[in-house]
Amino acid sequence: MELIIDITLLTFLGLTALAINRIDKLFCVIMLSGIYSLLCASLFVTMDAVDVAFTEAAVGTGIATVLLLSTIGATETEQRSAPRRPLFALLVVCATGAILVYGTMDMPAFGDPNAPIHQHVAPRYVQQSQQEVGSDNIVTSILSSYRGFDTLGETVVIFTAGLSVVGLIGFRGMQKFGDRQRAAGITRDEMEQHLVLRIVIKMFIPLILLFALYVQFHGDFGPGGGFQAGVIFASGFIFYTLMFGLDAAMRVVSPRTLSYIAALGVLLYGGVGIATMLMGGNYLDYDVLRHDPLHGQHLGIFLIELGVGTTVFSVMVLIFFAFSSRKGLRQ
Amino acid sequence: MNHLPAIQVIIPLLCAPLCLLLRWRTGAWLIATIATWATFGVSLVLARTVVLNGAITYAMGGWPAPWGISYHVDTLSAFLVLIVSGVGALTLAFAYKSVQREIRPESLRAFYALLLICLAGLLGIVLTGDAFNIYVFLEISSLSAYALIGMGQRRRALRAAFQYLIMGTIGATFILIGIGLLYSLTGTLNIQDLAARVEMIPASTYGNHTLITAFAFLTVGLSLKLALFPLHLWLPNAYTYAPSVVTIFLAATATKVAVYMLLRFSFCILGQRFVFEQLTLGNILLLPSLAAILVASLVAIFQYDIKRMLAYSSIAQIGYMTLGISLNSHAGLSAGILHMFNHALMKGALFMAMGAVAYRTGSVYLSDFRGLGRRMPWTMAAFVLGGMSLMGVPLTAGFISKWILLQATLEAGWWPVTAIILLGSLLAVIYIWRVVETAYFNPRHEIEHGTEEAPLSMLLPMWVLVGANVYFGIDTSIPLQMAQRAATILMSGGTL
Amino acid sequence: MNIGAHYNYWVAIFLMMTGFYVVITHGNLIKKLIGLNLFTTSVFILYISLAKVRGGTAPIIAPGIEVYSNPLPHVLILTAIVVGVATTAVGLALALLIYDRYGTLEEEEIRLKDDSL
Amino acid sequence: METFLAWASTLCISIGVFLGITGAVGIFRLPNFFTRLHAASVTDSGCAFLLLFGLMLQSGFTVPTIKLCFILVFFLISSPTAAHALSKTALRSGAQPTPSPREDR
Repeated sequence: MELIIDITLLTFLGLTALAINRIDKLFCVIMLSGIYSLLCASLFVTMDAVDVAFTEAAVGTGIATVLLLSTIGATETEQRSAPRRPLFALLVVCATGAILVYGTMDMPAFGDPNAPIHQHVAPRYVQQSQQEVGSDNIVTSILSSYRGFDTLGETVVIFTAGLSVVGLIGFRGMQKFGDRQRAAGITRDEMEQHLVLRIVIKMFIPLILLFALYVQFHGDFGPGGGFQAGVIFASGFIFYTLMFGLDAAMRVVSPRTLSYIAALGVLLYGGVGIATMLMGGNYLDYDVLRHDPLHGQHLGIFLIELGVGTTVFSVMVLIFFAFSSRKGLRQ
Repeated sequence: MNHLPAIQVIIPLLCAPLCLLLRWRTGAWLIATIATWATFGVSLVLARTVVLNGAITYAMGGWPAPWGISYHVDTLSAFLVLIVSGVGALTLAFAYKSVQREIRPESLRAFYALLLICLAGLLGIVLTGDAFNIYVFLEISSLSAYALIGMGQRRRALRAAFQYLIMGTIGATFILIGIGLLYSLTGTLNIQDLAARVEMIPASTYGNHTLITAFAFLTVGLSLKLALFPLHLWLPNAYTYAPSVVTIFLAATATKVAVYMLLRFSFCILGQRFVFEQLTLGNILLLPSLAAILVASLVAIFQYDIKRMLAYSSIAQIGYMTLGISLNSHAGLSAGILHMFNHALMKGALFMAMGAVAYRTGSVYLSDFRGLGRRMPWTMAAFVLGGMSLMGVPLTAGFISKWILLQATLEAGWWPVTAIILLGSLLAVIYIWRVVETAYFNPRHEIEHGTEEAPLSMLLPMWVLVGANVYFGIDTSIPLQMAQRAATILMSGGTL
Repeated sequence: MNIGAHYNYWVAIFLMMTGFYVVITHGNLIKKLIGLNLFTTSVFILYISLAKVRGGTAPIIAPGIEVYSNPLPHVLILTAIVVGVATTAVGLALALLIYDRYGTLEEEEIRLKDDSL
Repeated sequence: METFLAWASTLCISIGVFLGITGAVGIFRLPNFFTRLHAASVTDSGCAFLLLFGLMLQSGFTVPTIKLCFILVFFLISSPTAAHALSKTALRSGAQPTPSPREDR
């Protein structure tokens, strides 16, 4: 049964990828890439990677698609050039692919429980993480404790993306009210036109935010955590912006505030590390935060997940603001 | 407990958000400068500790090595950290005036924050003892580099940044594939653990297919990142159109860190025997390196944008480094590693001179250099000395590494290669001379307004680097010993 | 060596190469970024395939379950996904600015505009 | 009771899958935007509803059922809204609700 689902999903993925290559209309391509991510997420679920699936769905299908759409909204919607040097590229690609296939020859079979990858490091996580870190979700334990430093890096990557977008684009286009309103494609006339949409969105936004909080604080027990929560929280704001205009959204939270929140999130994460250092442990060693190591781990994970969540949320909204302010300039 | 390795990365990493929190723009520069100098200070202490007491291992989060991420600092990493943070500190000192002119005021804080993050990323790559952590910090440094390059004034900067983003991400993804394959073979990500387990992999007569593929992907991905000859296309544009300060910083550090990763992966994980005897990395690297030295130097001669000329010269210099690696001998490796240090010194000085010229004249075309020898005597003198180091004139730092490299090639009995190195130096003489000739012997036709020397805040860091070029050309003991010790460690598989 | 045991990897490789092909051949900057996304996402499939254990379940500890899939690749890929979206965001910001300054998103036209100066 | 629930759930899921396929075929075969939207909404409402209901029958009174309920409510609100927004925008940007002679096959 699982095999059939697997093969169907893989076939769909292949077809979607080929379609992305063929189609010239960027809108369609973006939609297809969203579908591709969703299919990937489903595939990840069949392969037991629920956390990854959750993130891929939130990021690939949600945020990436929104960003891509707001970019083509401010630029062009059609690709005008034919593929260049297709034969040469085909040669390169086939060679690379052939090397990779050659590389899989000595790999253990798919799902083989005796493969070296499942033997050395992983068993400790599976068997002892609950005693050592105290979280049911092993992925959360590894993410925030065993490999917490990677996650700090990840948070910095997101922060860097936010900084880059702000540094490159800036908010020069957000000065005038009319620009901002047009930026989100809203005129007063349209606001009245989309009454149903507005009411439904008003209804949904609190639920979305609530769900984000659930994901944030439930990461210890089920799939989810700071990153996914931040993305979902941001999507609530993006919803609001789309419907009520950039201006209204910026009155709720200004870009400056957002950049402060993002910086504070990173500082919170890094600060936890410094605190552990001052209290006599290694960097990000949560054991020392409290008398009982397990409580310490719990507190540490709570704090860093909070840092990740706030940074991701504010950077995502910030990037969206910057992109849609661009659209206002263009019109 | 010795927290130095963690502190080294944490300082720039956490000062970056601080830059953003301030409303005072000069404050951002101040924080960045203090942070980089603190980083440099820490790196000095770290290098001293490592040289005196041997390698340091630091477990992040208190989790022991294969389960958690651990930092592992040996002489090679300490040496690279010294280069990166030293250049970073001098760049920030140089930056204030230049950035004020070249970057939009509202982006200033983001600019400094990104610069700090880029520095932290590069340091993280060098210090970490975990293969996947390398990927994460590689992306931190690359992502900030794309944005920094894109902040250049001319619109071509955007194009260059985008091109770099595409090629850099392809390279990083190749590296990700390579790391994944290694992980699938061994079940671990820690570098030392990986090395021990790679050795135990049972191999058929042709070696393990997966391991060979992992090696291929890592090498191609890293070659993209270090701009090895046929994969160098992103580099000239990126260095030419980036803001002066960014060019100084990236030219002196980024490619060296990529070379470091190549060394780490091939010597400390895959093992010298596998990489050089079975897969002949030496021969694979030799041809691109020689091609880089010759072709890139030739192309440099015909450039009119001097920043672009120096960028091509960088590609040639990277060729010297990879040539040193391809020799697969202790002397060759020491030469390659020492050249990383010396190249950082000379390219730092040369690009700082470019920054100063751009500050005064607005562009760095060859025609702008007319009469500059008299108008900006100190800057041009720095350029001449840096250029001499680049050519490898005796009593400059560049001479030492080239000399050792020559000896290494002679030792290996590669006469034609020796000839090509000498030819490369000759070509360097030609392209540096073009600038010198224009600056000193080609007076401007307009009335001269006396000197328009660059401000002291720019001259000082520039001359520190020039001084280092001369000093380390005369007293070579410190870098040479460190490079030799690093080479010894690499030849023994990173176990010392 | 048996075909059924590796099909998952091979499809992932096929997807990767499709993405790689899109990046190399297409001149439209946005299409290039989408191709890049395709490429990296397919690498994620490769990693997650490596993590699967036959008969295992999602790595969330529950009573009565003995076999879990390997959680470590999941963690790595979570990080990689974030890196991917960050790269896309920076790439799109650059594309937006390129459109501002050049008036086009086609690589060839951008090159012509620069060369004509 | 058990077997009845199992059968009922199988029935619901089968009809749901059938509706899903119908919707997909409809999107390809129907002539213009509005008719296609209609086909899509068959998938959105009928198919999704029946699938979720079938799953609920299988899981009984447990936490997953509550989660499925939430999803169902979400679907019941969001998909008509999306269809509404789409059709309104299409109408405003000039699509004709009746098939034009050219499109009429």
